Amino acid sequence: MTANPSELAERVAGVVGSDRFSSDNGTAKVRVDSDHWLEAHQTLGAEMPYFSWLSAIDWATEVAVGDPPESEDVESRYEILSCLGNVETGELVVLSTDIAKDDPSIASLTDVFGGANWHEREAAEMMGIDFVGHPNLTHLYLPDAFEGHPLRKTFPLLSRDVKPWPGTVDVEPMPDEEGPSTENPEDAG
Amino acid sequence: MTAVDRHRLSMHHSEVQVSVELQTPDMTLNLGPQHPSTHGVLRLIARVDGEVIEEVEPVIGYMHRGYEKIAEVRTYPQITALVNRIDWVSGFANEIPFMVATERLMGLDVPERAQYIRLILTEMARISSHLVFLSSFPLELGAATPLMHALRERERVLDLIEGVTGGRFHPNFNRVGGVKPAAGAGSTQKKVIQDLPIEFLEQSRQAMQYVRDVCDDLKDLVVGNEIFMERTKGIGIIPVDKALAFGVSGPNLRASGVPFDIRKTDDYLPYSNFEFDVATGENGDCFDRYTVRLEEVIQASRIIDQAIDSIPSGELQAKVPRIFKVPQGEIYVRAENPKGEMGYYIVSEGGRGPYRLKIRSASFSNLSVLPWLLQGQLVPDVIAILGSLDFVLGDVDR
Amino acid sequence: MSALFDGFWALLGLKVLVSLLVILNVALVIIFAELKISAHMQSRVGPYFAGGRYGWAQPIADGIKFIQKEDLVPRDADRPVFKLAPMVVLAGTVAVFVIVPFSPTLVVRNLDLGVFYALAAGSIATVGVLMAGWSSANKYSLMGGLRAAAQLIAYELPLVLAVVGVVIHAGTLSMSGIVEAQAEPFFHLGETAIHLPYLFQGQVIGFGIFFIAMLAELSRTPFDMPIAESELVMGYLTEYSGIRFTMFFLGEYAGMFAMSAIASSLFLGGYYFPGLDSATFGPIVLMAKVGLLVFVMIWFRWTFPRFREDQLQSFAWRWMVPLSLVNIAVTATFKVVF
Amino acid sequence: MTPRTMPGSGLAKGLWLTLRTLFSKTATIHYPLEKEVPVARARGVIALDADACTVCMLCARDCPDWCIYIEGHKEMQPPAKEGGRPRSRATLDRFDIDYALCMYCGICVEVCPFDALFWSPDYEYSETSITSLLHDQERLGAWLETVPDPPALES
Repeated sequence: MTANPSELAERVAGVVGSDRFSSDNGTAKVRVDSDHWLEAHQTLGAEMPYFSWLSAIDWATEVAVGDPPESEDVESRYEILSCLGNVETGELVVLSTDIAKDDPSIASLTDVFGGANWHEREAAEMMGIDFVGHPNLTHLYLPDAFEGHPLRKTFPLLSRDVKPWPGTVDVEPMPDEEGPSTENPEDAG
Repeated sequence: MTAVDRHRLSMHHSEVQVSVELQTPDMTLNLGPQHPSTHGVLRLIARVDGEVIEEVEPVIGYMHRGYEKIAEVRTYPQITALVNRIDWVSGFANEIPFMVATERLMGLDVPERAQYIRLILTEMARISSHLVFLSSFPLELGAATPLMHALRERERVLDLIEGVTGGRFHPNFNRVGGVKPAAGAGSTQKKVIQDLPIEFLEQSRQAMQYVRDVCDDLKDLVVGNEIFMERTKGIGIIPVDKALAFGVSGPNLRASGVPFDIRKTDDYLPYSNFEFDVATGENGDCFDRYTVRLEEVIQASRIIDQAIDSIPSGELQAKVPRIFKVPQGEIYVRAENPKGEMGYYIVSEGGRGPYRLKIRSASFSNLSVLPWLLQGQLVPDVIAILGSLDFVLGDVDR
Repeated sequence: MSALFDGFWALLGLKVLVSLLVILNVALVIIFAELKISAHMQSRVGPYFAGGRYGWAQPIADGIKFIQKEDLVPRDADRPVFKLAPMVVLAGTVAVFVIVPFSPTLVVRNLDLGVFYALAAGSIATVGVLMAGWSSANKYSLMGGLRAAAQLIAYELPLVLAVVGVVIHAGTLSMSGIVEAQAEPFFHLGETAIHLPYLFQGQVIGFGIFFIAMLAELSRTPFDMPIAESELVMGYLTEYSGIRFTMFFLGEYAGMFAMSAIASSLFLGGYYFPGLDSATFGPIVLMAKVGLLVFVMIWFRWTFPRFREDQLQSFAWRWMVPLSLVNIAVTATFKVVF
Repeated sequence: MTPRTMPGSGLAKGLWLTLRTLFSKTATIHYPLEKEVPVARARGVIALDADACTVCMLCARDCPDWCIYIEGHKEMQPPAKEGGRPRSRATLDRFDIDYALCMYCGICVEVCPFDALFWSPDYEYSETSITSLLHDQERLGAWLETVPDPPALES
């Protein structure tokens, strides 16, 4: 059985030299500085050699698609996440760091984990993050000529623009009672 | 050291001289995206010297459907219908980690019967996925008959899955809080609670026997076959450290000798109630990757037999409103899918749909080891190695 | 007209026409057998509707379909060679039948060097395969063609060496002579004369080697690397379509027929079966033996995976060639001693 | 490790298996001649009970693919009781499902609050033209008779 996530988070935070950690919902998450991103992985790699995944989140207050974050004080940034594990103990920890939107670059992990290669290429094309030191930061999924970074919150989802939402073609509300909403739940949240 | 150098070092002195004299320009061989052995639309750009691969660059993305983006404009129930299309060979298993993650974010307790049904169907999905592998891998090596034998029995398993969920490949049977509830609020008898259909348990027991029988057949037809051994033993060895660094998981990792099974380490479904062995290999070659999966099918049928015996009765659904919002929070839940570790990192900002959904699919990481693994291999071995990794392009591209 | 019919050329024409018809029809039957047997080995039924019952007309329907297809020639292909290749394959295969004795009298030409001729003519088909692979201007075709060539070189040798044992036994290179030699009683058990084909006269190893080499020559599983659809798409056939593909296809199955007929004649007694009149039942007996060998070939194909090219080579040079040499030595010793 | 066996025994086992299968019963179902009966829950095609539909649009709105097209209008109906107020009732003008887009998830059937949509296991409606896959109200209604009765359950 997996170790207690809060203890795990605390221990890993000690290993990588960070004091910001959480274990909400059973997911051990340790925040590190972006300057120490590579170093943290090198240190932790000895204990947790299993590289599960790497990805990014675009934190934005204004979004072109989907719901904006509920909390209003969200700081506009990219959050890079990586997930390391130990296959003997079954432990799993998510490392995370923030990078600024005007300079989205961070050290590449390809030298530490070979598997980071594709994950970073994916994050680079989807979020527009520059992984410094990556040997081949080209498009992984998208055609070479594709412009833009689809997973950024500013990137509109075209399929939702070209076809009207069927809910808008609606009957009038019944008299004396509230008719079905004509409001798109995806717009309103 | 390039692949050529490595290859040359492994040769005898006289051979080196011959190869130097016969130095020929390298040829670029394009395997795919339309090629019989790429399981869909994988493309390998290989630089070959004769039939020896010097360098290979996999090109993926021909099946990129942008699920992570689409998920941002979908509600949780709608995403359920999407995720079982990621790895379509084991559609049901894809739903589980997503459901568990959502339920944990909402703090729901799933009734035990629903968990058992989930577990039984997940293992059935594993059997059906592994049977596809067990049958199609010999096909890559030129033996067509195991395919039909295994698919014949897989059909029984799919029929059972369809009998419960209504879908052979895309069950869409899990709901947040349990399994498919009474549909709608109406009173018509035609929409009833989707519990297991009658005789399902008995039929499952029979099907498991057939599955074990076909595994015996496959042992005779494939595993024991000297030509098959010749083609797979010592081919495409993934050492443990490489496997871990590339995030190789599931049977591919276990074939390298690591007894890592998320069913044993995590508690996303009540696997701890059942007795089963984690199959491991010794050498991490194609042969081990085959036998590990063969053993996993047998173990899965064991789990199903035990679950059938001990399935509790009771509710199928926790109380969940029809339209619900998921509380703010972040969670990563992974599950042992037939292909390996499948996980979802859900970032919820309190909406009806996730703010960000990261899909960690097994095939993507398993495939990322290819450029390293294929260096210096022969073209026929490339096909064998590709096949032995058991990937689904939908699971790679998402 | 009558002068024409009396003439040598007319007779030759008639012989060619009849042989072609027989050979191609047998090839169709083998194709159908393969469809059906492979299906039932996989719990399928195979062709079912064509022709009304059991799908017997499936190969004919396939043939008609292929003929209707466009005959595509790749732009960069070496056109004359590309177009010639299927004909070379088919011609090379058909040419083998010249020396196959169907009965003591029913043989196109009883050559004194029949065995030699058969082996020589049989390898023409591989030249056609190499031509196809080279001229297609396709990398997969080229690799398939090269594999076929390598395979030919590796397996022609054990094939020939395996026959030497039989030749030593029979003391002749004529096919009819070899069959007649097997019709002679091997030994007498009291009153009854025991007839044994060479297979049971100590040529088990020879037959084994011949059969394996034959599979390799015909590119049948487990030696179907030149086509290897999971690796090389369709090998040297990748760029072929329509009637030219059909010719390759027919050539493959006619080749099975031809090689099985030779193997039957050399090792299984050919048209001779104890107690049956060779003149009347000869063709039937031979076809039964051919049928048996063809069935085994189909059986192998639908049971085994394929080897890798280098494994095939090492198998040929490390096992087949030495074994066949040993076989010759042993046979020769016995021949001298007894 | 498997114990060392006689060389060729693996090949022989395989040959024996295929030979055995050659003479055993086939698993094929001759489709157009005999049909496999789909399970009662099979999600084959969606049937519409137009009378039950109240044009509430829930299905169209929850559909992940937006493949349901509904149009309706309001009709004034005579009052149910003498002297009562005339009632307004939503009437269905158009209910189309585009099966070329549908991904058979069943969300529409589930969300329908008035039991107007049902799954039928029928599957034989392939078309040669993609536009013919748009089933209109009448065609969807015709599927209704293929909807099976609820099957017995394991409890």
